[in-house]
Amino acid sequence: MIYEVTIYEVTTGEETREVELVRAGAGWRCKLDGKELPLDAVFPQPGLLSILVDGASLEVREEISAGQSVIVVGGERFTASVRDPRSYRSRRTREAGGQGVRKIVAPMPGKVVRVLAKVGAAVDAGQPVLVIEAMKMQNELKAPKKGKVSKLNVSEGAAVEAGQVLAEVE
Amino acid sequence: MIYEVTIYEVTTGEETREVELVRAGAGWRCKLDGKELPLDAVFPQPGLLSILVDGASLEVREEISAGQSVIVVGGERFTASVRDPRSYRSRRTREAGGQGVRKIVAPMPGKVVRVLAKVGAAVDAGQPVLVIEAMKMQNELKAPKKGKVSKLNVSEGAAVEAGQVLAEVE
Amino acid sequence: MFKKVLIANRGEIAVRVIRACRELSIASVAVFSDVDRAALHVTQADEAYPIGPAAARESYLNVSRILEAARRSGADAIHPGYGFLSENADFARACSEAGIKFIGPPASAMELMGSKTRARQAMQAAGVPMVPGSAKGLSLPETEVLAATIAYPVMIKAAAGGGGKGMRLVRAAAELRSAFETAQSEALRAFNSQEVYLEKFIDCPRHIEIQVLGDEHGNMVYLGERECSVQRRHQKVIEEAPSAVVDEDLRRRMGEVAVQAARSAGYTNAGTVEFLVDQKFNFYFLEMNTRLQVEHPVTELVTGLDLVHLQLRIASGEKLPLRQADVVLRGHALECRIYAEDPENNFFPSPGKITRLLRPSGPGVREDSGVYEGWTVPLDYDPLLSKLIVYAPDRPAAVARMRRALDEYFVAGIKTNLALFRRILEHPDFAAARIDTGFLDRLPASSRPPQGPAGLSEIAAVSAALFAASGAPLANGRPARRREDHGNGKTSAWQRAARREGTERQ
Amino acid sequence: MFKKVLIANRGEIAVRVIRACRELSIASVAVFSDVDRAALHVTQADEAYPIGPAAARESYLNVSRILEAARRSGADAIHPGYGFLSENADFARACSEAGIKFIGPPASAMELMGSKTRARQAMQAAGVPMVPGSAKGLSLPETEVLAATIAYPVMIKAAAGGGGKGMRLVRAAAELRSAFETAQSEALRAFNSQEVYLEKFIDCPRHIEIQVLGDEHGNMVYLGERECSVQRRHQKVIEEAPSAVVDEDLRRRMGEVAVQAARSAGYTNAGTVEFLVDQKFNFYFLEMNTRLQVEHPVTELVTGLDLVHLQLRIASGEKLPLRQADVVLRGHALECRIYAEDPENNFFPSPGKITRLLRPSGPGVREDSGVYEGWTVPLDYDPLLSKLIVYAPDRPAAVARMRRALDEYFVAGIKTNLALFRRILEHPDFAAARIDTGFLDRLPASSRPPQGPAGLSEIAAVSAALFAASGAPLANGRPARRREDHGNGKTSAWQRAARREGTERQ
Repeated sequence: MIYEVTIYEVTTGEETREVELVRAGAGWRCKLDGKELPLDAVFPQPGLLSILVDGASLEVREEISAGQSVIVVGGERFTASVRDPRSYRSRRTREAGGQGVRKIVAPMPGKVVRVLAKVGAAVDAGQPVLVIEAMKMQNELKAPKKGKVSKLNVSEGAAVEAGQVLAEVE
Repeated sequence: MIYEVTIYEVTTGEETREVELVRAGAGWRCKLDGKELPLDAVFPQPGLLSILVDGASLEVREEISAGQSVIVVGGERFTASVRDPRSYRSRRTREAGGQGVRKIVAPMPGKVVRVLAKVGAAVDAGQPVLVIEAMKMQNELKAPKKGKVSKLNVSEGAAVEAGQVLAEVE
Repeated sequence: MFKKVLIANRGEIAVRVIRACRELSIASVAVFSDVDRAALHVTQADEAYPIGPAAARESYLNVSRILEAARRSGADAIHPGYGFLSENADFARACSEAGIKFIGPPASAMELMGSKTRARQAMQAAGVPMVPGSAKGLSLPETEVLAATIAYPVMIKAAAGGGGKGMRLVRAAAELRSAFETAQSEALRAFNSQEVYLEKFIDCPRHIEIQVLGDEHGNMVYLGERECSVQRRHQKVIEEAPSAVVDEDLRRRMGEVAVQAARSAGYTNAGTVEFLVDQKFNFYFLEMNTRLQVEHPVTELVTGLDLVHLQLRIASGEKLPLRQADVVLRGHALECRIYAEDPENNFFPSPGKITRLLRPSGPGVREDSGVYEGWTVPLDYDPLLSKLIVYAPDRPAAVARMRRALDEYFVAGIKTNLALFRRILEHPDFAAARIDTGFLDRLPASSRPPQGPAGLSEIAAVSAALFAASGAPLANGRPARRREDHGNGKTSAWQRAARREGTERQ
Repeated sequence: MFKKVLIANRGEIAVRVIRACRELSIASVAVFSDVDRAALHVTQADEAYPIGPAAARESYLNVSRILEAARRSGADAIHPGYGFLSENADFARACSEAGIKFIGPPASAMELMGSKTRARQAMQAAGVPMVPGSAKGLSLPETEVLAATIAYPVMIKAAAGGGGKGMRLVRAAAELRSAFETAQSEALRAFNSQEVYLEKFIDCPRHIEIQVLGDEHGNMVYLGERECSVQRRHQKVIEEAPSAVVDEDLRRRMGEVAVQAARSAGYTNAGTVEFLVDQKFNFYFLEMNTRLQVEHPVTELVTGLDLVHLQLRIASGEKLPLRQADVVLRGHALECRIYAEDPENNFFPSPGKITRLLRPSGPGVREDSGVYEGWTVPLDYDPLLSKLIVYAPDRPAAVARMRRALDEYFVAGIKTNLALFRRILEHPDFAAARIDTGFLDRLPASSRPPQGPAGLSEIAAVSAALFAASGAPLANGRPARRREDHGNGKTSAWQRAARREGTERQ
């Protein structure tokens, strides 16, 4: 029998671990940071994983939305980032929170209904900078830090995409 | 815009019809036995079809089991057989009920627990010939016609597959 | 209350009990056979342990493997569900010997009620009305004599039986011998005992049963009746509560007899006393089921109670939280048992993979299911997939609601009896509650051609073409591919079947 | 009874009404905007007609298109659901002028209750207890004066408003001007009227409302209360019946005031009188909603009634089938409103495609949903996806059951507020029913790190790798592919958005 071994670098929350998987028949053999983890894993349905590990039955779900993977298990939610050695791009994942400059990003598609600060204006952390509206809700976008508005990429009435950078504070 | 026209020969129950489909943008243009049928069809989910035809909203479902397609619409069930001009094999579909010889077929996987007639025995239509068992139920397989048992392919204790010919009556 | 409960069962009832445990903050332990690793009850439980091969007698009927799992998990109680070991007194005893609470009645009560003949004797002594017949197992000659005296038609029944196994109706002396022998062989296969007995056959009876509930402090109540007259081969197909023919007075009389019967057997926890009711509304003791019934949800919906919660609380020593006066029936509930079987083909079982599953929901709809889309229903066990239950303010509204819910229900990949329920619910006799245990057998088969508007078959034809064009798998008219799919899907199951001595009782 | 009913709505409530029609053998007619062709209410109805572009004001608020569909289909009645045109008296009038029965109260009652200021005057006249404040629309200067007299904190509210739009709390004079202006602009955008008025702010009030139901023959009953104190930005999030703090006496007093208020407005059909209840259990009239409420199911579960069936029967001229004495509350019901929004990100809406949807079921669980797996939730309407409702014998059991049901619920592809409900239901104050309209705003955000057993994060890591290895799409760590998916999924929606003047009220 031939074993195909794959090693993944997995980051959940703060921790990054090395997961080694070996297909063994219908199932898997698995090592976590080098030490064997005796578990029985099956996929009953897409997005659903059933794991038995010394008696405990764990139903694991993978929520994917807005391009982010969240692993839900035992009532807890873990934002997961998997680095497959065979795809290297993935190093550059979420460098959202830079040091000097902080971006204000549209969290969903919608429309800018008000701009509350001009470029160059001094703002406190948490002070509203823009208001965008979707699904009949108006939502204030606040300054992520104390500083001044260094960039303003949209004006009132503009339609924006989720993930679009609307303004920057430095 | 390029139209791809496909013509199907569809048999539901007794009737066989010619259905002509033309992809038109997201939807379809459709002719039934040559005459235009103005309907709006979308597939909300796999196996599910939503048809609007002059106001009426019809939810059509396709049940597939034991290799047979049943179209369910308006509370009625239609056994459907589609002949795509591009696949010719399909002429030979269900010649189960021949004239002279009639077969007794296992309708599900299971086990033969009793054989009630010998080869050559005269049987009435509806007379039990075998008993097979699955899911803790015993089921009698009856003679499809008056005649004599011409063939007996299994004996008690045999495991049988769905669709397997167990006996013949002529 | 218990810390951890092992559920010695599978399918919908295992999931039902697991849900109750979760709601009571009790850890749940599932057990599973080799073919059930991905079953819903395994993925839903807090813990799960393998207990052997597919064959029930090597897994779900395997007392030592189950007790081993209980010990290993540290479970302090076992819920047996229904079927399998639920009415096995030896298992109940083995549990208490292992220091694990069996959630059910005392072994002694199970033994008494477990033998139909001993039960008859005890019930007769307790003054419970009985159908004329033999109170003990009979030989063929004895049967012939007694049948002649109480006059045909008569019923032959397995002494250890249940659910229609080893049961035969005999209308004339000529049929007696072969019926007797079939009954014996079925009884032997199903219950490892070929003992059978004889009963007068009541013509067009209704099957009406009383739910009783008793704690371990001498308190016992009845929770009204369920009518289960819609049966096929003595298997319940549709159940309802309340019964359309039971009034306050009859309910009280049947209820009090049921409680009396249960008390005389030293009964505790949940149980059901089944009666036959003739056309003059005389009722006769049929049997007592010493476990939770498949159809318990209809009682829950009209009483507002949760029977599994109450089972767990009673078994842990709590007092009944209600008195008879607190039991009030409100509205009407119906249950349809959805089986993997083909009503258009003599109800042959239809195991296999569920490729699509859309479930009804909305007002008054409850589903207790043991399956999911993508699950392959094994051929080794009872074909019950799910129970669809509805509640509405009155019976006509409940019937209408059930029809609505059935229209929303969609299963592809395997055959189910869904279409049968539509035919039953459309039938004027069912709407008028003119039902008896023969109703379903008299219902004509559905081989009638579609009745709908002419346009419907045209729409069906176009739809079939659209499914084909859209690339949705259209099995028919593609014999080559079909054969493959088919083979792959089932081969392993057939091989297992070939290696096994047939199937087991559950 | 009606032959054919058009439902002038979309989403779960349209499906709810369609189901009721089916159960009463009434043909149902859906209407849909361009983005809703494949919506559940369209596929479930017997007929369906397009009524215009995505923007609600051009479709679901487009009276002439809707009446045209009604005439074309030959509908003899229209059910407006909630939101959209449900509280629009002109629409109700247009219906009756078109000879189509509007299923709701008379236009006059809608107009009276529709203007908060006129309603206050009428209710005051009818002797209904009121919160101190202005009974009419105010200018900024007037507001400043009155606010000073009744003393801060005060509330500014849109006269035509509802559901928290155009509503602002003002704790000090300094905040008044900006709050006043925001309220006006929101009011204008939402209701096409910038009229606002002022009210004394009651500290830590409970929101408790009474369901009333009246026929067109002068009979009216109250169906107990619902507590809706768990709110975010004055939007209800969890509702329950009965309220843990309402005893028989308070229920009777509130119920009688509610009936009196409804009678004084010449009200018929289903309506809800909302009250604020302070810490001394004084109650003050808030507003009357002249339509079916989102949260009506909790009342159905504890009364055993079907409010939509009753709406249809009353509107068709039938008498109320019950008297006040027949209304009995039993058990406890909870409802969670499941929204397409991200509780971990300030509740921003999260439209998009639902890639996986697993729904809870089993004992005591009801789901009223408007979506299905594979449906793309449009960004044009209210983000309510579904309502999860549970029933149990008492409140603690209902809370436990809701937690169980939430654990079974699984949505992927879009964000939902499911995780929020778990946090609420785990909170000791909610368990103890120590809730008021500020409860949710005080609830700490869930940014806390996972608490579970250490092993859990290891399992999560391994699982992430297994999902990746199994070929299940794992978005993160695959930025290139992610960007694509993302773009394709939404581009068209953005383009539509760009072509529209923002979004519409529903």
